[in-house]
Amino acid sequence: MDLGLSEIQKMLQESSRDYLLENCTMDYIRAMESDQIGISDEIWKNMADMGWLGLMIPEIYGGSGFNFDDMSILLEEMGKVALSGPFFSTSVIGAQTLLLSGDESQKKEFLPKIASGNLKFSLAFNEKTGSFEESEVSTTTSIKNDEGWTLNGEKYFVNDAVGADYFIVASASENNEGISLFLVPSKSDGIEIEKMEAIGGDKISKVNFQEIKLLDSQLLGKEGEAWKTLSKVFNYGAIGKTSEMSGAAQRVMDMTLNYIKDRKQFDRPIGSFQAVQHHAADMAILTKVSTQFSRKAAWEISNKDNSNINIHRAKSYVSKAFHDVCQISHQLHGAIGYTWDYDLQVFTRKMQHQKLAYGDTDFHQKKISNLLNLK
Amino acid sequence: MDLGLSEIQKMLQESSRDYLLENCTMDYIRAMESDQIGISDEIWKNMADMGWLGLMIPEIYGGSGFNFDDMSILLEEMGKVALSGPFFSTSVIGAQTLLLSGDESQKKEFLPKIASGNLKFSLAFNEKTGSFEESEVSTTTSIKNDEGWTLNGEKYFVNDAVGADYFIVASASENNEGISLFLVPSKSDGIEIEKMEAIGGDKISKVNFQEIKLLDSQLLGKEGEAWKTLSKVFNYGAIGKTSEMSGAAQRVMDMTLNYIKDRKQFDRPIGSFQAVQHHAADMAILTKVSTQFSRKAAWEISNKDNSNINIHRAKSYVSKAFHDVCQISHQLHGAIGYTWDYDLQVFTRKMQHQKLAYGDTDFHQKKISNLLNLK
Amino acid sequence: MKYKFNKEDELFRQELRSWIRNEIPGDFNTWQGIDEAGEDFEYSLEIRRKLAKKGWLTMAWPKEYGGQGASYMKQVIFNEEMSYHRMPGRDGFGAKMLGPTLMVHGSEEQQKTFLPPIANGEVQWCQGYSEPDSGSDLASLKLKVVDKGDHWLVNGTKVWTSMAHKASGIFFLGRTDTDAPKHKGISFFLANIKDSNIEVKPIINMAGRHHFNQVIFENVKLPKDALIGELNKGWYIAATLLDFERSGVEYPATARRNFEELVEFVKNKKNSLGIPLINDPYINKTLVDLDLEIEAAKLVAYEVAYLQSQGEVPSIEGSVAKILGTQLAQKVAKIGTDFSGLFGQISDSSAPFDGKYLNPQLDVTAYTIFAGTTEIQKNIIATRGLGLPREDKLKTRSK
Amino acid sequence: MKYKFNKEDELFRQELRSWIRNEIPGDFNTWQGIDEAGEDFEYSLEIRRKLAKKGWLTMAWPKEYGGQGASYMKQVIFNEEMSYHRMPGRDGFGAKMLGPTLMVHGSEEQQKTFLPPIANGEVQWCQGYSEPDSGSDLASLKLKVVDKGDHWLVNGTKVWTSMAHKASGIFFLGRTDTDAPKHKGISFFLANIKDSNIEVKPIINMAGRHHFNQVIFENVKLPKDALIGELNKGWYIAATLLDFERSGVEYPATARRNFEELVEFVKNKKNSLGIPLINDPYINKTLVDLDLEIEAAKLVAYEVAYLQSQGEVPSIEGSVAKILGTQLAQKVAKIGTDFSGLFGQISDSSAPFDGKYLNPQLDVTAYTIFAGTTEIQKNIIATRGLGLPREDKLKTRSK
Repeated sequence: MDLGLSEIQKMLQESSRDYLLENCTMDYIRAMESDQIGISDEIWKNMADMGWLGLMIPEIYGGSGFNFDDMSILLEEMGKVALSGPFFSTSVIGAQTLLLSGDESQKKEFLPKIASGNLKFSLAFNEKTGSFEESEVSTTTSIKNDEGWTLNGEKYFVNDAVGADYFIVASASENNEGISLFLVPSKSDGIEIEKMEAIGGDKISKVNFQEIKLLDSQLLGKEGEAWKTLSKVFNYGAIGKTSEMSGAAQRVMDMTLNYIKDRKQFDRPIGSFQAVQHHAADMAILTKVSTQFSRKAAWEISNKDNSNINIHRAKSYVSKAFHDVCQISHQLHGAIGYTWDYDLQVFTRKMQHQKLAYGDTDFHQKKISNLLNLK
Repeated sequence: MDLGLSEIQKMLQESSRDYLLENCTMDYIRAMESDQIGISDEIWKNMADMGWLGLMIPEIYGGSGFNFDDMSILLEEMGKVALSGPFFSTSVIGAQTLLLSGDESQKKEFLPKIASGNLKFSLAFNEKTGSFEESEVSTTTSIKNDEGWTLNGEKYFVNDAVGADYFIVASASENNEGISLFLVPSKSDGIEIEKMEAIGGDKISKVNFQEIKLLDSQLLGKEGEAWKTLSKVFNYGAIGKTSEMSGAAQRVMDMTLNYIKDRKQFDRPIGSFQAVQHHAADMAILTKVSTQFSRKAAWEISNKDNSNINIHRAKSYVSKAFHDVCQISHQLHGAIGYTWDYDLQVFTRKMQHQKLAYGDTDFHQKKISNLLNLK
Repeated sequence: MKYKFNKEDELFRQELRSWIRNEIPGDFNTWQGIDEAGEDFEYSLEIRRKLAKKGWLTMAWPKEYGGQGASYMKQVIFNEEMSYHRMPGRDGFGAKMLGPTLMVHGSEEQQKTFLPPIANGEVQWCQGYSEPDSGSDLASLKLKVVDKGDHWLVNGTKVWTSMAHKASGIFFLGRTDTDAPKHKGISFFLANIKDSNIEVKPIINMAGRHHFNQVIFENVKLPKDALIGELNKGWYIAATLLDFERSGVEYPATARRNFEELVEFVKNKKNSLGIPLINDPYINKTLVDLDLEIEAAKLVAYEVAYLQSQGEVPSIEGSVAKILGTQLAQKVAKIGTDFSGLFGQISDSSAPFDGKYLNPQLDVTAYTIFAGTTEIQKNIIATRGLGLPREDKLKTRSK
Repeated sequence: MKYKFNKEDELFRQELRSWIRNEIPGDFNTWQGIDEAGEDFEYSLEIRRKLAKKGWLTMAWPKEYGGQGASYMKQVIFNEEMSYHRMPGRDGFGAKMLGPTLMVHGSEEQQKTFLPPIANGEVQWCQGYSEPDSGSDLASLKLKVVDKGDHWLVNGTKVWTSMAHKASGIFFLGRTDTDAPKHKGISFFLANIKDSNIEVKPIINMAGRHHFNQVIFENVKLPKDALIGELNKGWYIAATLLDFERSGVEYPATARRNFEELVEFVKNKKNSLGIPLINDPYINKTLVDLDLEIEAAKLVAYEVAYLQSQGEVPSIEGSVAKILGTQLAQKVAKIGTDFSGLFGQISDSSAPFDGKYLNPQLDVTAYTIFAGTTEIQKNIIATRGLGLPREDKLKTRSK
């Protein structure tokens, strides 16, 4: 049992913290909320240079060869500065999807370009219902023909579509048993992207695929067998968001502690009032447990198996806990925390995406119920 | 809209408060916990003399002719002194069952004797599952024969069986459609009473009815139609317990306020600590709302209809609220409240019966869901 | 005991309800209300003038001031129906706060000047109480008002002033004696907010909306009759506004309408397996819990009004109603968002309810903060209501 | 980062588990544990002696005192398995508290006298800290110990002394300097509780059980070497017991066992319509929530032990573990009772689980009170852990 960070994790934590605090200031984060892509070219290039974009990509494909528990440390730091944008779509979701289901030539072609910052990916899975079950993919179809395939369908909740070079599109297979994944260049004719207004400034779109012609080489994995891959990718996604939230909770707590030590009412710091202290203690408990849940899940997904109960425990607990942390923080900040100019609310808005992405508390609780065989 | 008490209710409240505080002291209540019947002859006689036993019985049957909302005021006061025992079984449940389903001769025979304190009743409805649905009555049967009926079955959770002169027994009708009620003298051969250990000293028994011979005149209401009566009686029972709990919550709160004003730690009354004050405020909120819920339901069952959503709202809310009030009170009392010699715990133990009797929070929430047509 | 409105009140409810349903532009079932602090302000003033014509705007005012001396229970009905129907036009600052204050503390001249425009629904007032360093501890306010002989000179900053950007006048508390104990050096004033030395700076909230403002007074000169009531009695003037029903019935009434809408939604909306959400037992239980909280808040709101109608000053009930009502509003907003699934982050019209629970979820964050935080309300319940010792009044202290 | 015990620890867990399952009288699946403070005390001592023989009772003691210097993580495993299996025999007062105290503060003579019987599992100690007027404010304790030259004279009353009715010795805090600041006039003593001037009066709790006692000292004479460590340093001696793992892992381990039992129950028990309770979605969700709370408490308990293993003093983690663990115990008891339906008031064997969740529901009421209430723990988290200002250290105060 070693709940501490490895030397290499500590280095990653410190260097990423330094970089992010200096470069991803709240001004930058706010500016990116109205940016189409959500990241500046310079920072994207830096992320490539620092090895972050290919953090989990094996060295033979030009990556840094780290594990997901290392990634979780980086994501905690990103959560602390409220960084969103295409990093997650490309270097967590995209890279893992390719690693899990790409053939050797696909991996050789795409993974080095992810690591070097030359390609961005976006997964188009959800449809109008917005669930993370296989049944979600029902109206998007890929029909086999002589030259390859024809793809049709409308996708919702596509993260980081604008700026992506490739979509990874989940479609119902011809025979309707199982779903398939295709690599679709974003420049293809017949693709239309429409923005969905996300409260946290996250880049979320509706993407319409009309009569897209695909070659066999664009099929990722075997026909009809994509769910095996996707269910694993969603687990990475869930834990990734959990790591972001546990980092963000830490930041929100620090912000709150500073505020209540500083703010005076009735001639004393409000942090000296017992009711305020007990709220702060509740925040500390939620934050402490969140970190442990998220790190344990990250470790297990890296070192044990992709599909285990602790992933669902982590996402369900932390989604709720971080929501509660934000609520308590607002209550302790009073009116100021609720103004646009104050940084706290940026975290609160982005939390709404983080807690929903890759399954909310309710979704993961139902998984727990199944895994505990509560039936 | 008049949320105050009527003059007559105020008189009933004051006189019953005076009587109960003087006669049903905590010493008496504790003594009654180990008494078989749970009430002294003297107090039973006084209750008759004061008109309480026949409070809801019309004057033509020798009662006081009050309404159920008046009864609820008396029950609040009984709740305040943690009085349990056969009053509820006889004068709420027994009297209402007879009023709702007895024929004229049965009413004439039994109701005056309830009012005068000469007869005690006990309803034997539950079986081993312990639900308050019609389906609960499944193993107790009444078979028609030439001379009348033969009753067989084992009843659980029979309140105040010992000391009762009559059981009102719910049995599955011969043809198994619907259930029937019978008046069974407790002296009949074939009745066996076995005590169930109730945590609050409430008198709860298993009662076995073996080959009990009954005459047609012992049938209460029509064969197979008892559920209509019982579902109404259970509503009275639910609100009655709600009234007791809302009175008891008031008492527990007062007890707690006295304690935290008096008890000093760190050289100050613990009631001056903000965390303690906020717990006390939470208690006050729960108690305030409980009183409103229970009185409104009592008024509506008296003045509108027997079966309406506010009955279920009241029982589900107050069962949970009073539980919470007891928990908060224990937390504020510290160790002392948890000792046998301290009065608080008497209320906590009896609460466990009150919140379960005639349906717990879950049961009544499901009724609310149905009545709101949430399906 | 009678848990039922009397016939006359019920008739009033029916009349009001028909009038509202007639006034609502378009279909009641799809009517979502308007943003009175935003572009729809003029429309809300229009309704306000209609309410004035019906006599409802100031129905609680005494007859000698042109009101109807309406009972507290009738006011409850008015607020309940208006809230339930998402109807704009009420006038919290003018008709409910400033008007009654002037009746008690204003000079005849002040009454003549300021009451009729309020009664006619012609003006918008706003309230300058909080300051950047004076929130929960309002009595520490610093905005300085100096007697310059023939005028008052005002310097300082008010904050969280809602409607200031729409208002023509502001009533505010200023410090007129810096040496007196803090509650005893405060006076109550009126000012024309369009004064060139008053700057109204918008505060945008986390939902991106403009409800609040900073109001900066820089060498503002006010005539001597801008003072209401006695000098240095402002704290008590502001604190004793009890002429109107303030039960907080708006919260449960609004919540009940939202509840009905949420139920409709989950009956019609299906999950990915084609099963209506209402059959999801967690959702079902969430709604039942919500129903109970709505009723709880309503019962206490009625009790507040009932106590007022009996000439009693509600002790803990007002604070209880505020706590329950504001928590309820937050809960409704959260449930609406939760029920929206992945759309719970989308604020455009592709989301259920046009995303309308999402921004409120951000808006209502402030409910448990403004007008006395939940914590302050609990302090009040504990000390004023339950008689527990006030911490700052303790004599002996530990080492 | 490694969220897994090492091989050696896992082997120890296997060995311990087999031993326990072998020791349990009858079937593990139906074994409900015993009341160590009651009639089964002798049986628990028997197990304790066996644990001593296996070397496990004092495995955390340093080797020079006959222990194994076992790691904190190994101790976690020990406590986890013992709790999960409802196994009696551990010795909180002797092996875990007094022993390590004597090793640091006792004289050689005291160590020689008192350590071996503890190590051999032969004695029961109890702890005299709380007094009737000194609960959360323990440092205000008043039991008076006067130096009479050749002996100490003790007068006063201790309360909530668990196991005093079974113990042979008591270690306690007494006031030896009434003039010093309250923390600085306290000393640490041992006494033979069978002393004829010590009266042990049972305190029966609301579940009708006898765990606690009042211990009344009336002119008790103690030899001079009853003092442990320096005079007037007792507060610090009592406060610095950190030699043993105190992660609170017992709570989640016990809860996990109960969880499994509850799941079995609701799978088999049917409602009146013949449907197993597990299919009731409220019950299902209750269990999932409980699972999360158990894991949360376990994660923090592991973290406490891990920090100790790194030579760090856990800051907030100890308090967090205590808060989560005790709330968990209360929740489990309540759920067990709730699942029992109408039997949730019946304590005889006709009730599910033989009514065993019902009395614990009363017993565990005290968990969030004893050894630092939840409120005190939150104060500690806020002030020591998060650095918020202590109220009693504030310099400026409002008027």
